Amino acid sequence: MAQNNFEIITNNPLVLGKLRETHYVVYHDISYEEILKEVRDRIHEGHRLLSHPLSGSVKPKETPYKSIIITTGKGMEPDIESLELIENAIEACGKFAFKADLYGAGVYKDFQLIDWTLLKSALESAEI
Amino acid sequence: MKLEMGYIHIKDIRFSEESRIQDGILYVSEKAVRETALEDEKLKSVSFDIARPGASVRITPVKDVIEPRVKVEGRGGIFPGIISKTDTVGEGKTYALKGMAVVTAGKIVGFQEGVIDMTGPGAEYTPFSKTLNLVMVCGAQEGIEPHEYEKAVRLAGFRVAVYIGELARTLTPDETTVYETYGLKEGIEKYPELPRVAYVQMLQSQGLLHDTYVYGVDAKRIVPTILSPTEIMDGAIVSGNCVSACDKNPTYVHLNNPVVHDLFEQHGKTLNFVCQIITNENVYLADKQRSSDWTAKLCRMLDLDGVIVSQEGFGNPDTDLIMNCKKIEAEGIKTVIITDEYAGRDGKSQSLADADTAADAVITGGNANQVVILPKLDKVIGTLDYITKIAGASEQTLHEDGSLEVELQVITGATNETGFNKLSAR
Amino acid sequence: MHICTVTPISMTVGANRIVPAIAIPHPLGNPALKKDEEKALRRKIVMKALEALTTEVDGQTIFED
Amino acid sequence: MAKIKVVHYINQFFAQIGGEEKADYPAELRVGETVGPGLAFAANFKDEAEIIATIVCGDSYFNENLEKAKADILAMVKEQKPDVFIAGPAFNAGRYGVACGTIAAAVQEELGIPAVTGMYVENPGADMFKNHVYMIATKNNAAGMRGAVAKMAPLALKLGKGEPVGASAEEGYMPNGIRVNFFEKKRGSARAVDMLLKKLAGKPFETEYPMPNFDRVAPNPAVKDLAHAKIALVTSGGIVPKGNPDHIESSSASHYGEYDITGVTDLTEDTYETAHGGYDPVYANQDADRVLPIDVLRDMEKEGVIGELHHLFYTTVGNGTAVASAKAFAAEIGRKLKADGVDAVILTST
Repeated sequence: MAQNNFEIITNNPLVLGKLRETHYVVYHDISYEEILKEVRDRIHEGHRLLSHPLSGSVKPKETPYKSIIITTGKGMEPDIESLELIENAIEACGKFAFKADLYGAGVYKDFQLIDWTLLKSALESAEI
Repeated sequence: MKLEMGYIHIKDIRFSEESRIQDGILYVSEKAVRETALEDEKLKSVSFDIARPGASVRITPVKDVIEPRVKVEGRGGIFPGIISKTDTVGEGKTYALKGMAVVTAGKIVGFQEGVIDMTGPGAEYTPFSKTLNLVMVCGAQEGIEPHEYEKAVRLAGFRVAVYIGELARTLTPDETTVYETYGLKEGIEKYPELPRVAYVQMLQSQGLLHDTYVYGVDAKRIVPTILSPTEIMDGAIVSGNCVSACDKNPTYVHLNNPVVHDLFEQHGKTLNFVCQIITNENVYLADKQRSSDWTAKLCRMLDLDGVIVSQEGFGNPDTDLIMNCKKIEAEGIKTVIITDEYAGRDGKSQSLADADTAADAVITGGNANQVVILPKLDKVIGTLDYITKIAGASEQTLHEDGSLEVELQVITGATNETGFNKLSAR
Repeated sequence: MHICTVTPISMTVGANRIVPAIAIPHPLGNPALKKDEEKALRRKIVMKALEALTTEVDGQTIFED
Repeated sequence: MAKIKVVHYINQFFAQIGGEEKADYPAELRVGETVGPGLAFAANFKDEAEIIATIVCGDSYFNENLEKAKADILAMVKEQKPDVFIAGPAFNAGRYGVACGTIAAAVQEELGIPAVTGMYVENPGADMFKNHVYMIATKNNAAGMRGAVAKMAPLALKLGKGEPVGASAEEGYMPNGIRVNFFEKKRGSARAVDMLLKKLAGKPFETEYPMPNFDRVAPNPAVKDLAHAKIALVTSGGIVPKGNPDHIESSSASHYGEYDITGVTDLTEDTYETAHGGYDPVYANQDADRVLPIDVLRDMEKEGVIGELHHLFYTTVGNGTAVASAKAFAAEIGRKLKADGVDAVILTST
């Protein structure tokens, strides 16, 4: 898939820094859960999910960062599978205690790095 | 393929001038294992310690757990494509040191989890409280990147395990078991009446601290394929992941995969164990689609009657699990899936992030959100510095009396999704 | 009963009597038509809905034309 | 250690007062008495607990005088200050099961006294109350008394002592939606092999995690007499009176609107609009009948095709609204529609 066919919704500054020159990156300085909700709203507009919203094993609310790939193009109607995935992901957030603000500065860099490697693994598939 | 496994029971581990195994006691030369570990320039330091079952010892943050083995007959060597050269394994004769493990620990990222308690309530949940553990805490050179560090620790653990396994090469095993699977036609002729069953193993494959390797190949890059179930006993699959410690498969679990062993238990009696199918758990949705399509296709082409599917990790693998289950069931093949649950601390939330009515036969490894209080133990191997940062731990984690309030999530292997433990939930 | 453009969504959410609509922004209308034609079209869909309500179903059913 | 104090609830039949003809027997407190199945409980408790009082109530009396019976019995239980309350077991007796579930749940919720009951899984009281109170699954008739008591008594002791309760599979209560960990006898992989062998042989097996139910509801019967039916309109298309007086959000709605359309025969550009932000609002703003077909339903009302168009309609915005909120709206709207005697609802979505 060509790079102009998808966009990345993220709150991870590392992703913005790495990809802003080469990819369509939509960066918001919002929470993990708000990123999921932002993506949900885009799905309601007709965009489709290309990467899984619960990528990685670091739990929601533990890591503050999340990057998700969606299609740039919009369908006429919302994609049901995307809708189910994102709704389930948002629901899953409710199961975890919020502790994304407990860490020292160095740890945030690690969280950014992990989110970036998860995204990178999806990009490698997206760009074939 | 036929593999004879020889088991050598280890009763104790002691440091000594010279490494050897004598009368069931493993003597380890600290100098020799240190040199083996530090062959990699990226590692600056390593310290060794011994943790025995029942001792007041906590090991954290755990990266991997490895059982030492040695290949004494047949092609290839332990950990092919990684430590030994690439060659198909799973045939001939292999010895394993039972009752012990090499445990790697060390901080790679600042929120790392993985706790093994050798005594107390935590010990009931981790399978590695029952093994004699040779623990190696690895420190990295200044300035190296986390992914280089991860790889260095991963490989150092394998080298040390192989070094120790070699000590058993000339011993006589205490116990021997033969595992044998057959070619398609051969199997049908041998067991015409028995249902044809395979094991579908899903491998975590998503990025740093989330990877698994098959003969040295990053599992993200595989399409679903077939293994002889004996291959894993020689280390065909190894772990590169430790985030979400409770439901990740350390290398020890791959070597001793319980589904493989329990299917072999019934092989030729109530079922015909045809093969192991491995697939991955990628982030990209089209990959999930392709991998589950292929898995179902392989099951169909092998004319299977039943499969057991195991999962690894939290969240998005629920989607892979349900896709696999749905598609395999749609081929008319009876499917049982093994998972674990995140039902919230109160047990009231939806356990999985995906669901389908086709998944009507589920084995669960328990609710990973369950809270457990770990009392203060006398000795910590590794560091507690990160315990308040690890998954499931919260700011109230460290009580004044030194006890820790954590969710099962942080305990290595607690809710394993290959069915390694007895823990369950209803 | 549910009048809905994207009937698969209606199936997913579990409606039992489903009548397909025209389009997302105007489920019961078509701005391209003349006013009376459009109302006739709307009446047809509502009639279909009423027909669905008076029909026994034993599971999720889409009432197509 | 002091004995655990138990109050036991049974019906007129198990109190040996009589059958159906005595089902109108009002609630009665018998202090210091152990009656009927209470004897089996007492035997099972040994020295650990004693039944300090038995409450007897006729099944018809309970169900026909629900509020009074509940209040009277709660007062009796409160006065006795037991450590635990036991109701039944009711087996497959429907009204008895509902009474046991109702009163056990009420004792627990209103008095804060732990309670346990027991009945057959198909007893209507089971579905109604199994998520509110620990409910032991029993056989469908009193031949299962011994088995029922063998599970209810130890659970009552645990509850009375405030000890942790194990998983449903261990204790024998019906799954109540709360997942509880416990250790099985075999490891997971061996259980998986056992389950697969059963599934392959077509034998019954029990999944350890039943898939959540997908919110399917059985279809309601068809409307018999459309010409006399009251029809209501509900929409997720966000149609609101011009100016959106209740400020329904254009996405992720936090509430819904209820509007009176008495006398309204047509929605026009000047009177109604959409609050929805998820689709192009031009067409709905021009003519909201395109989403909420009030004009044609008024015509049909006049022609006698339908009996009546309900004078209220309900509206919210589906766009990005959380499923949980939508469910809550639906429950409330459904209650109101039912109370207003609406026979059928047409729900329109964009």
